[in-house]
Amino acid sequence: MLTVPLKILLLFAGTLFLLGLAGLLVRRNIIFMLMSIEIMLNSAGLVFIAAGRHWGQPDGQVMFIFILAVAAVEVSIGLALILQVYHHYKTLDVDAISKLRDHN
Amino acid sequence: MILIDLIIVLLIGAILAWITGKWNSVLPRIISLAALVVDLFLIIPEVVGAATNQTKWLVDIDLSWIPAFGINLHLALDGLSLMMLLLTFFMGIVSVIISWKEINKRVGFFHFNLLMTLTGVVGVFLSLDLFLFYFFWELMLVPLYFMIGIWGHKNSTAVAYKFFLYTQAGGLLMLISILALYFIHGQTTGVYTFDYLQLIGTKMPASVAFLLMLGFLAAFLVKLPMIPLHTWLTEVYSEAPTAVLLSALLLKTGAYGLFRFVVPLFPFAARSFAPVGMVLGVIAILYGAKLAFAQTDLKRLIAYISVSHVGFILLGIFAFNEIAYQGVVMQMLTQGISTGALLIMAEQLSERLHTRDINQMGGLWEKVPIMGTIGLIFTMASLGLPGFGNFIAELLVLLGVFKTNVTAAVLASLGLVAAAIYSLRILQKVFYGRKSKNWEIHDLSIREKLVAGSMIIIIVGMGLFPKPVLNIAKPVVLKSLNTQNDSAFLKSQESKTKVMAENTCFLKPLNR
Amino acid sequence: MNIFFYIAATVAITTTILAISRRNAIHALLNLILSLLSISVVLYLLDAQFIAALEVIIYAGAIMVLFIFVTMILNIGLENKQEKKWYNPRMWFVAAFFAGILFLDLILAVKNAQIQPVAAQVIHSKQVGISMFTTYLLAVEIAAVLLMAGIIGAFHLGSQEKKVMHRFLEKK
Amino acid sequence: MTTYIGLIPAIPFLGFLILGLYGQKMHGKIAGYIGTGAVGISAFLTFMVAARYLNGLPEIKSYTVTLWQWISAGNLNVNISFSLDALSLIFIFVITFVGFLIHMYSIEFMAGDERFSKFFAYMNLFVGSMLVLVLANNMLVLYMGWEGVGLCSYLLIGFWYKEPENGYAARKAFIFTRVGDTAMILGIFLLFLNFGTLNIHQIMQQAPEKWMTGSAIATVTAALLLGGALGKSAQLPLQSWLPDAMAGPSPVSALIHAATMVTAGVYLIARTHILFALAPVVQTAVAVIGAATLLIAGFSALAQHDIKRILAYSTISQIGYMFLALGVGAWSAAVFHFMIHAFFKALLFLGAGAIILALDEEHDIFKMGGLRKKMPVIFITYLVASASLAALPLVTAGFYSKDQILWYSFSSQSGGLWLWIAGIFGAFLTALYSFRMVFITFYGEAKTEPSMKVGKLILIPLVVLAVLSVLGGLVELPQAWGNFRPFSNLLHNVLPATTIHKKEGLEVVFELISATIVLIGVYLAYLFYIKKPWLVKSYEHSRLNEFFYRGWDFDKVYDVLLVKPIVWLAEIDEKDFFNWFNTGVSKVALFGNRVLSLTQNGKLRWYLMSFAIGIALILTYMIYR
Repeated sequence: MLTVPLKILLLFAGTLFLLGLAGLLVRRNIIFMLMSIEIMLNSAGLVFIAAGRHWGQPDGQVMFIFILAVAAVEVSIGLALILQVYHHYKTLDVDAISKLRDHN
Repeated sequence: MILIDLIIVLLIGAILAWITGKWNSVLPRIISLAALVVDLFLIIPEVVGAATNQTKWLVDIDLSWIPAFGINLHLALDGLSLMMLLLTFFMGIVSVIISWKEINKRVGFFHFNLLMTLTGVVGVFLSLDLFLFYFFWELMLVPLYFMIGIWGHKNSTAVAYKFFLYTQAGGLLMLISILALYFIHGQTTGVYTFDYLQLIGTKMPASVAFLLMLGFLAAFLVKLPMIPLHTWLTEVYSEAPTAVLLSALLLKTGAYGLFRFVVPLFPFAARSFAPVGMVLGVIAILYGAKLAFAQTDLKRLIAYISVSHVGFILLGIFAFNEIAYQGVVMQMLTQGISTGALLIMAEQLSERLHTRDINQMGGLWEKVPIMGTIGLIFTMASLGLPGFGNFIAELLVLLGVFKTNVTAAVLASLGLVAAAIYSLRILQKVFYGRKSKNWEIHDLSIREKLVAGSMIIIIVGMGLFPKPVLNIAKPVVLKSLNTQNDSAFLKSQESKTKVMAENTCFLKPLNR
Repeated sequence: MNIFFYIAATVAITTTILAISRRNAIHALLNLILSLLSISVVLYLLDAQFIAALEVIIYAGAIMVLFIFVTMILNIGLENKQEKKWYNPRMWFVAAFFAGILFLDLILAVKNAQIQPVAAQVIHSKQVGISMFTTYLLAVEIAAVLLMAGIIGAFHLGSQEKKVMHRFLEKK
Repeated sequence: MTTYIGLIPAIPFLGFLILGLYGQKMHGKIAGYIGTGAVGISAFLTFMVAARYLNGLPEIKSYTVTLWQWISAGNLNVNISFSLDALSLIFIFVITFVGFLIHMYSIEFMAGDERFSKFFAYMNLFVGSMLVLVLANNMLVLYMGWEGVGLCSYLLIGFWYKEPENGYAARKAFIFTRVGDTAMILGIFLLFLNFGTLNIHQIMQQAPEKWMTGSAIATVTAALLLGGALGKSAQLPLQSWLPDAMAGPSPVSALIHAATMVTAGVYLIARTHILFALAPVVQTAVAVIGAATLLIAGFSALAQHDIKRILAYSTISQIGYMFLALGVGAWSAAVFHFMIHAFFKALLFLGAGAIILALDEEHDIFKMGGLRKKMPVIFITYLVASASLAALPLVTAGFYSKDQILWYSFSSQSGGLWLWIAGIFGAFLTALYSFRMVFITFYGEAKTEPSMKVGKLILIPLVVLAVLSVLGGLVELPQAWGNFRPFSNLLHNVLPATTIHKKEGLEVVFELISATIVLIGVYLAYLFYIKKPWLVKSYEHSRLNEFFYRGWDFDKVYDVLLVKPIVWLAEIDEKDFFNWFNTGVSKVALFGNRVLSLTQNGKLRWYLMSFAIGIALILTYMIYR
């Protein structure tokens, strides 16, 4: 039986999340950014599990499954987009794809 | 029904002008001229009545329109609105005539807008229902916006925006005040109505009355325009086409509103505002004069002259006595004509010379003596020379103000000196001196002479025989002063605290 | 038991750091897979065996394989010059700064949080399944629709036979 | 009778209308004849009215005619109405009669000018307005005439508008007088507020009852009216416009800036003399201003080169005498001097105009010289007028009028030795400068040849005025010479007699003193400007003389004190600083737009960064709250 306090678990998940965030901020390659997002999603799921276990409720695990579904969809769409972007711009540099800019 | 006819004639004329403008460019001009002339003749019989009837409204129509909200089609004519209508139709005819050859682009639509603006103006001068009043008040704006924007000079789109934003902002503040007044009246008496006559004497705490009055003032002072809200006027004058002397008419709606609505509806608030109003008036007179002196653009110069003259209206309205009010009425009429005439002259000059810069003019008297004479006459009128209507107006205003506030009157009379300085500068720079260039320009055509001549006759006539005007205005003036006395009576009857207690309950939603 | 957790946690954090800092995409992905696997160990230790299995199968299995496929399709697996150019160490300071602030916030928040010591309970997957198909039925349906949308979207975007660009990506 | 009174100003107005509307189409000198004729009819009517008026005396002292009700607002009721009494009779006589002569002169003087008909239109308008001014029985109607003459003065000074300087001179004149007029209208307001009427007669009746002598309100009102008078009559400190006003044609200078309009101030003070009597401080100020002005202008006249500017300063100086007389309560003496001055000064201007015309626009007296033989008639008339101006004893009208003033300035109740000394010194200066002008212009060697001979229409008015300049004084002899004083007897119907508190026998002594001083002045002029010009060579070029030449630098003072600041004010804020508000609002909005759209740069990581920043901020805030 694991007796690690919930606080440690939360810190662990938070650390992972922040690492994902840092990766998102640092990398310019879209694939790496997508990976960082996966890390963040995963850490969020971890918190759900820990909390669910703490309270003895199944909802945490249910939520993890939903997160899993969302992550799967996100990755599949994201990667498809990356393919298209790469074909179109011949680059994966996210800063080069700045069509969202306001033209003034 | 004559009052409704007046509006309908203009509306039909407007629509006809637009339709016929599609295949003929002369018909719209004739149609709008005819509509205005018909209106003028419709209204003339009332003048006789105005001279004899001294108490009631000359014509009063009160039809139900949207009874659920207490909105009526309430139009009424008294001496003041009668004179304003005469001025409106006269200036309307003048602007049709002077734009006869000058406007060649989309003639039909131009005359549609012109007549629609006039419809709004006429409605404003006639309506006694605040909702209806607001409706017409806004109706004036849109066609004028098009007129400035489409037929103006190179910068006119921006100017049209500016004009619209200024007046619209003021109008919306007024709408808030109208609605607040409506609800306050409804909650105190249980009668929800927009009717002016019923709303007069609505009981409310002084602070609320003051706030509501500020809302009305915002609309009217922007229209007047009062410093510091005057900057739209200078640009409209300099960029818009000649027919914009319609906007000179619009200034009168501001003054009319002050006279008709602010003073009777909020007698005490207006009195407590009087010192500020007077200071603003004096500032307008002197600051307008100073800027007029500094301008090199002829039309901007005239705009500032008009700002300076409007100061007299403001000053007179807050003097609260009969002489000053007579002066205000007089000033509304004469200023409309003299400023209008100067604007026409400026437009004719700039059309001939292709410049409005007075530093480039000079020595024009030799080339256009008739225009010079007319310019001379109207600059003299605008500097308040006795014998012209403006003198009577300024004299009465100053005298009335002198009774209540000597300092303001003395400072305002400095405006007379200033008027001499800036007016003579026009003559000096434009007509006197050496020719700066060998201008190839022609003097006034018969059409233009006709317009100028009729304006001279009117302004001199009002200077020498102002009595009919003063007589017609007298009952109105006394009425608006009496309203104050009545409510003074009311105020003394009811203890102030009681009114306060009654009113605080419905104020809560407002305070939130 | 706790020791396993600390080992797994250390491995997870280390490999995650490596995953986000590698220039080579394949190395990074392999590190990420390691990270996910160690997280699944943690999950297992948390008595969520079913979830741990899902983590391994879907995350470390399916999703990461998808990543590797794409990386290989685009042929950016090997370390390239571009990545070096993009890889701006200065950004690390900025990111570390904000992440640090957030981490401090996190520590403080966790420290100040008052968690009632409830005896940890084991939740069986049966309970999870019941909960999913009773309480969260609607959410499951929505998730299904989302997956469907993902499939169609991926199909649509990923189909390269047509020369037609998606209208959002077309050059003006 | 009353019909005629209305017609007197109406006919010149009619002339103005006809000339103004149809003048352009008239050929030759028709416009001139119409204009002259209109004033002539007025003059004729004036004689008729005068005869009737004198006949009606002493029973009826004034006639009133009301034409129509002008303004009625509140308790302000103003009628366009005229009233005729002795004072206005004398004024309308001078205006119409001298005006008629000047019109006649102008037909020839202005011949060939392209705006011939305009000239006569303006002149007629002027005559009409001036008549309204002096006939008005109401302060507002008076003000209307007052401004009307100001307008005509403006138009006629700037008549030759092609030279910008003329326009500026006209503008200066208008603005200077307008400053005074504004003070005056405030005075009129005060009168109305205190008496509830603007009828002059009623005000004058009520004033002594309502106001104490020397009370503040009386002082303020009188001072404000005095302001108007100072501006119109070119007295200190508003005098500097008159020399520049000489830019107008000579007949204009003769009619407006010598004979009539500039004496409107004298008329106003005489008309409201009761108010001034109620305000002794102001009345003393009138005397002091008059004395100071006559000296200042006398020195300046002595320094001028331009013949018309000499006359202009001389006019200022002579009106100073009139003010001196008014200030010491010698009302009729002031009016007497006004009449005589109108004769000889109009003559001087007309003569100067004729010389200038003959010499092709030559204004500098030092370039004239020796004209005595070439223009004998002009010389004689000019000499007569100058003698009258210098008040040459016994033979000239100026002697009688000026000596009366000098005597009263010493002997009347509010007079004094200092005022007399100023006056007598002024008389000396007058003699000196007027004969300096005569000697330099008509004696010595000829420097410019006359290019033309002047015609009859110019000469007749000169001769008539010369006769009047000599004989005009006989209507009023000094008191010591027997009691032949029809002029003051006439005026005493309106104006009170001057009270004298000195021995009457002294008058002869004072006359002898002043006669001697005038003769010394003439002799000195002869000595300095014909015999021994080198005596004054160094003075002529001295700094002091230059200072006098510039009119005591009043223009410079006004320039620095008023014109420069106003122009500066106008220039710094030409664009209207309230526009800053507008442009400010739009600029702030545009700036905000630009800054915010900088953040939307399309860089995904930048957006993410801002998320992170936001989250960090919010969390930190929530934790440390």
